[in-house]
Amino acid sequence: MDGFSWIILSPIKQEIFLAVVGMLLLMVGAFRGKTSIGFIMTSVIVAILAAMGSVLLADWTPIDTLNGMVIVDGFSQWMKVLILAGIAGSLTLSVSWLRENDLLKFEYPLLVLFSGVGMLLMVSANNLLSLYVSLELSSLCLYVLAAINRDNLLSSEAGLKYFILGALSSGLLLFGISLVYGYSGTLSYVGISEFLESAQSMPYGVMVGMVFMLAGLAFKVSAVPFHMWTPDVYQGAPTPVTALFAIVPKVAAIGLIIRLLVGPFAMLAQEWMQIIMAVSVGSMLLGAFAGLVQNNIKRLLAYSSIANMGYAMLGLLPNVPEGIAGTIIYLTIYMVMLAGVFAILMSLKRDGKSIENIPDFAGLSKTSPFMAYALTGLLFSMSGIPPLAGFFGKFFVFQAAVAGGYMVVAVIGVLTSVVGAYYYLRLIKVMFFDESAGPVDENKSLSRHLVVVASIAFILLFTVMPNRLLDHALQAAVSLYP
Amino acid sequence: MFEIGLVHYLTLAAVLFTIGIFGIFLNRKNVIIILMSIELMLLAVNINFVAFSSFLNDLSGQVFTMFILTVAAAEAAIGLAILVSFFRNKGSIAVEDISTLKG
Amino acid sequence: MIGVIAFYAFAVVLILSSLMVITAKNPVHSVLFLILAFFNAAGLFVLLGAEFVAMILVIVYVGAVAVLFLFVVMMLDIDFVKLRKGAKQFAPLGAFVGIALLAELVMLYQVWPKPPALPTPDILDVDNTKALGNVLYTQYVFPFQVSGLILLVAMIGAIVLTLRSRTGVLRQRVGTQVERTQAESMDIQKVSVGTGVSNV
Amino acid sequence: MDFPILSLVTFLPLVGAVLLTLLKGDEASVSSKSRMIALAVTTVTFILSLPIMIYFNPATADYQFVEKEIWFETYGISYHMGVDGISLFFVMLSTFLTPLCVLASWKSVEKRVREYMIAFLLLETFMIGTFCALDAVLFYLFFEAVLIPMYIIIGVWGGARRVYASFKFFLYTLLGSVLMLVALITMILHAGTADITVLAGYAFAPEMQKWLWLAFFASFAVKMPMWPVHTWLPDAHVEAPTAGSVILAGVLLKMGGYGFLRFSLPMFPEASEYFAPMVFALSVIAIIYTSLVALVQQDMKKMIAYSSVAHMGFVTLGIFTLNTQGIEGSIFQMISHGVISAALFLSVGVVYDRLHTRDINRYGNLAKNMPIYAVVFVILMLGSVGLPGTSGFVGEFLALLGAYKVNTMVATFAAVGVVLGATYMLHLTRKVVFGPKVNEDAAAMPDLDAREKFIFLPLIILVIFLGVAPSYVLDRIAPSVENLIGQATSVVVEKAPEASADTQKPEDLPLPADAKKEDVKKDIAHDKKHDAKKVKSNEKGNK
Repeated sequence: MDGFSWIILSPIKQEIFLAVVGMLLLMVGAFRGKTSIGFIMTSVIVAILAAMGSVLLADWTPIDTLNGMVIVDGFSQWMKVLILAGIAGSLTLSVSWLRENDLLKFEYPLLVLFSGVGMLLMVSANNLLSLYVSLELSSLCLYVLAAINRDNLLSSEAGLKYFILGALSSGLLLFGISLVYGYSGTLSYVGISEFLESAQSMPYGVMVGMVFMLAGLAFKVSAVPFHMWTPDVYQGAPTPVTALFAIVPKVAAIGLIIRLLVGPFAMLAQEWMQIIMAVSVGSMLLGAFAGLVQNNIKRLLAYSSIANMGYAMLGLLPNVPEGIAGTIIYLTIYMVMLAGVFAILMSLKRDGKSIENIPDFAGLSKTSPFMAYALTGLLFSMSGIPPLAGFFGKFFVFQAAVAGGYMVVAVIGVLTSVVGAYYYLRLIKVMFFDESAGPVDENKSLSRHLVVVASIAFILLFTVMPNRLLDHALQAAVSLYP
Repeated sequence: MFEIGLVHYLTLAAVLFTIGIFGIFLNRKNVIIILMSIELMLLAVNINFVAFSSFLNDLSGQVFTMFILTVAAAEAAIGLAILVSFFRNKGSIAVEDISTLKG
Repeated sequence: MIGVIAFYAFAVVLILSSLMVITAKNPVHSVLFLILAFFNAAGLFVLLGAEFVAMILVIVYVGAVAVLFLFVVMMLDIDFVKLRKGAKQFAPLGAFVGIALLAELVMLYQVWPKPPALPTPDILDVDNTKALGNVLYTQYVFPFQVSGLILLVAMIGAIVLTLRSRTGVLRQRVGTQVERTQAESMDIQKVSVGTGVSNV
Repeated sequence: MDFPILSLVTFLPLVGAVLLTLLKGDEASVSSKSRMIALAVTTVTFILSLPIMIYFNPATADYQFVEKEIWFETYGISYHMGVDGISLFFVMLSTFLTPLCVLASWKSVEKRVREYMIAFLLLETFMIGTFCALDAVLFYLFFEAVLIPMYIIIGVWGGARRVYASFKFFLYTLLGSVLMLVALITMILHAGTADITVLAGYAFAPEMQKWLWLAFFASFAVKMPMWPVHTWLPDAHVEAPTAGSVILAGVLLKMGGYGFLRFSLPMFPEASEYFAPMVFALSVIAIIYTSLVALVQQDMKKMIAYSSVAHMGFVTLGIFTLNTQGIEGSIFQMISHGVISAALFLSVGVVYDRLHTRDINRYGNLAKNMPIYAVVFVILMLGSVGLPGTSGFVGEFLALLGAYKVNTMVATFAAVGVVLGATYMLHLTRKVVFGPKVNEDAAAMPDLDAREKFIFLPLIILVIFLGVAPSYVLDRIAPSVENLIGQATSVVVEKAPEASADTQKPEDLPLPADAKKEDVKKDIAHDKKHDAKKVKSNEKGNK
C-alpha cells in the first residue's frame, strides 16, 4: 500500500500502548513467575493511569481512522476515562483482597488490562466488525475472570453460566449483524446511516437485525430479559471481579449501545425507543422487586445493578444530547458509588472471612463506625435521596424520560426507586438498629480506605459544584450528534 | 424452485439458527450440548454472511465470517477450559437452572 | 441443475445432522454429527463461491474446535443419563419459540431489496483467496490485530484455568543441569587397590 | 441586604455537625461536649435568625434577603434563597424549636449522643433550607433530605417498634415525594426554569395542572398528613424520642402545608379550585374521624398525634378556601400548632422520663405533686382546644371563618371537630392532672426541674403572646397572602369572560386583579378584627 503513515494509529494510541504493555508484562510474568506479581500489578495500574492522562489531554475533535473502523470523539473520550478510572479503581481495590484470599496470579491484572483494551475499543467502534471483535475481546477476558477462583465451585459455576449466556448473546448479536449487513449492504456505521437515510420503503430487514443486536447487547448490560446471569455471577465470582463486573463493562456496553443507536440507527429512532423503553421498564421493575428478597449483599447489588441499568437507559429515550448527557452523568455517579460500596465490602471481614450476608452487617455502626457511616451515605445516595449525588443522577435521567414524553415510564421509574430504597434501607437498618453480630477484623488496606473516602467526597461534593462535570458530559453527548 | 436464490440460503440458515436455540432449551443441563448448539447458531450466522456476501458481490461478509471463525475457536477454547475447571470442582457438568432466584 | 441438486443435498444433510447434534443420546455422536454439519456447510460455501472460507471452516472447525469438543467429552467422565432428565419439559416451549422465530424470519426473507451498496471491486476479477488476502491485511488490519489479541487472551485464559503445577512430579530442569560446575558434579577420590569406593 | 444571612442561618448547623464529627476522646466526654456544642450552635443559629424577623419589611409581598447563584447552568437550576411573609415564621419556628429539642434530650438520650446531635443539626439545616428555598429543585433537595436524619432518629433512638415506624415514615414520605419529583421535572421542562418565583407566574395548561397538582398533593398530603395517608404519623410519633416527636409535630408537618401554599396554589390555581371540594371532604373527615380516634387512645403520644392530624385538617381546610381569612388562619394555625404540639410532646416527655410509660391510666392527680407541671399542661391543653386568648384560637377561628365563606356545610362539620377536640383534651387533662391518684410511683414524681422550666417558659409565653397579639404575625403574613391569593385567583377571574385566557401571558394578568384585591383586603381586614373582638367579648361574657 502506498504511503503507510503512523498518523493513522494516533487516535488509538492509548489502546495500542496498553496492549503492548500487557504483552510485555505477560512475558515478564511468564518468565519470572510468582515473584513478579507485585511489579506487574503496579505496572498495569501505572500504565492505565498514564493512558487515562493521555486520554484526558487528547484533542476531542471527532476523527475516524483505520478505514473508518474506529472513531474517536468527545463521547468516546469520556467513556474511556470512565472505563480506565473504573479499571484502575477495581485493580487498586483488588490487590490486598486477592492477596488475603490467596488468589493473586499475575494473569489477573493482565486479563483485566486486555479486557480494558477491548472495552476502550468498544466505545469507539465505528463498524460492525470492530464492534464485534472488541466486544469479544473484553467478554472473553471477563469469562475467565469470573472463573478465576478455579478451586471454588461457585466461582467456576459463575464463569460457566456467564460464558454460556454470553456466547448465546453473541450468537444473537451476530445474527442481527448479519441481517443488518445483508439488508443494508455494508458494515460501516456511516454506510448504514446513509442507507437508512436514502431508503425508499421501510427497511424491515435492518430493523429485525437491530432488534437481534439489541437483544444480544442487553445481555452485556444485564438488562431484562437477559439479566438471569447477573445474580449468580455476582455472587459466585471473587469480590474484586464482581466489583469489576459491576462497574466497568456496563459502562462500555452502554457506550457502545448509545453510539450504535444514535449513529447508524438514528433513522430507526421510533422503533428503538420502544425497545429501550420496554427494556428499561422491565429492568427497573425486576431489579426493584427481585432485590427485596435477597439476603446476600452481592446478589442484592446484582439486582440493584439491573435496576440501575434500567434507569441509565432512560436517558436514551428522548434521543437528544441532554438525555445522553443524563445517562453519562448517571453512569459516572453510579460507578463512583459502587466503587465505594465494593471497597467497603472488601474491607469487611469477620474472623478472616468476608461478610456477605445481610444479617452479618448487624450493629456495624458500633463495631466499625467509619465503614458503617460511609456505606450508609452511599446507600442513601444509591436510593436517590438528596442532597447526595445519586439523586442528581436519577434526576437527570427522569428529566430525559419526561422530556421524551415518556411520563408513565418516569412514574414507574420513581416508584421502583422507592421499592429499591426499601432494600437499601433494610441494610442501613441492620447496621444501625440491630444488635451487633460481633466485631469485625481491622481493615489494613490503605488503598481501600482511600477509595471509600474519595467516593464519599464525590457524592457530597457533586451537589456543591456539578457544573464542570455536567458541561463535559454535555459536550461529550453533543459530539454524537453531528 | 429450481433457481437457488438468496432466500434459500437464508431460510436454511434460519432453520439452523432455530435448531441451535431449540437445542439450548432441550439440553438445559448438559453444557457440552449447549456449547455445540451455540456453534450451530454461529454456523447459521456464517451461512447468512457468506450468502449475503455472494449475492451482494461484496467481500466484507466473508471477511466477517473469518473473524467469527477465529473468535469462535477462541471462545470454544475458553468455554471448554471453564467447563473442565467446573467439572473438577463439581464432578459433573450439570449446571443449576440459571433462572432460579436464590434467596 | 447440478448446483440445485447439490444445494438440496447439502441443505438436507446439514439440517438432519444438526438435529442429531441436539438430540443424540451420546455426546460423542453429537460431536461427530457436528463435524458432518460443518462439512456440509463448507460445501454450501463452495457453492456460493467462497472457497477460502469453506476451507477455513473445515480446517479450523473440524480440525480444531470439533476435536477439542471430542477431547473434552472423552476426558471428562460424565454420567450423561442423568443430564437428560427433565429435558423434555422444556421441549414444547423451545419448539414454540423456535417455530415462531423461524416463521418471522422466513416472512422477512421473502423480500430482499438489494441494497445499493458499493461492492468490493475485485471479488469477481481475482479468485476468492487472493481477493480476501488483498483486503484482510489492509482494509481489515484493525480487526485482524484485535483478533490476534483475542487468541492471546484465549491462550492465557485456558492456561490460567486449567494448568496445574502438580507436586510430586519429577521434572528435568535444563538450566540447573547446564549450570552445574565441575566441582559440583565430580569428586576425584583416590582409591587404594582392593578396597573400592565406600562413600558415594 | 447583601449579607447572606439566610445561607448563614441555614448552614450554620451543618458546620456544627461537621464540628461534632471531629470530636475525640472517650465516650462520656464526647457526649457532654456534643451536648454543649449542639446547644451552642443551635442557640447561635436562633439568635442569628432573629434579625431576619426584625428587619423583615412587613409592607411588601416580595421575597426578602434574597440570594441567587447559578447552580446547574444547563438545566436552569439555581441556588436561590429568600423569605416572604409565608415562610418567615416557619424559619423562625425551626430555629426556635431546635435548641429546645437539644435541651429536652439533655438527659433522656444517653447512647450515641454525638450521632444524635449530628442528626438534629442536619435536620435543622434541611428544615430551614426547605422554607428558604426559592428554587424548586433546591426545595426538593432539602425537603427530601429531611428523611435521612429523621429516619435515623426514629430508628436508632426510638421505642420498641422503631424499625417498623421508621420504615413506614420513610417509605410513605418518599413515595409521595417522588411523584412530586416527576411533576417538578415536567414543570421545569415546560417553563425552562426551576425558579419558584417564575413558576408561580407561569400559566400551565389546565389539563396539565390537574396532573401536576395531584402529584404535588401526593407528596404534601402525606407530609401534612391528611386522612387517609396519615397512618404513618401515629407510629412515628409513638416510637420517636421526645425531641423527634417535637420536631416532627412542630416543623416537619408544616412542610406539607407550606408546600401547598408555595406550589399548589400559585402554580396550579385552576386545579386548586377544581380539587378544593375534595380537599374539603378529606379535611372534614380528618378532623372528625381522627378526633374520634384520639378519644379512645390510651397512649398519650398517640392521642396527641391524632390530634395533630385533626389540627392539620383545619390547615388544609383553610388553605383551600382560597380566601384571606382561610389562608392566614391556616398559616397561623400551623405556627400555633407548631408551638403547642411541640410543647405537648415535651410535656409527655417529662412524665415519660420519670415513669417510662405513656399509658394514660398510669397517671393521675399530678396536680398535687407536680403543680407547676399541671399549670403548664393546662395552659397547653387550653391552647390546643382553641380557647380564646391562646394561639390555638386565632388559627382555628380564622380557618373556620374562611370556610364559612366558601361552604357553610363544611364549616359546620369542622366546628363539630373543635368540640370533639375539646372533649379528648379535657378528658386527657382530667385523667392525668386532676383525676384520682392511681399509682404510688406516679404520685411520687418530682416536679419540673430548672432545665424543664426553662424549656417550657418560652413556649408558654409564645402560646399566650400569639393568642393576645396575633396581629404581630398576621400583619407580616398579610401582604404575601394577598399576593398569593392574587396568583391563585387572578387566572380564574380573568378566565371567566373568555375561554382563551390560558393562552394569555401571565404578566398581563395581575393588574386588574391587584386593584380589585386591595379593596377586598381592606374590607376583610376590617371584618376580621371586628369579628375577633366580638367573639372574644362574647366568650368573656359567658364566663
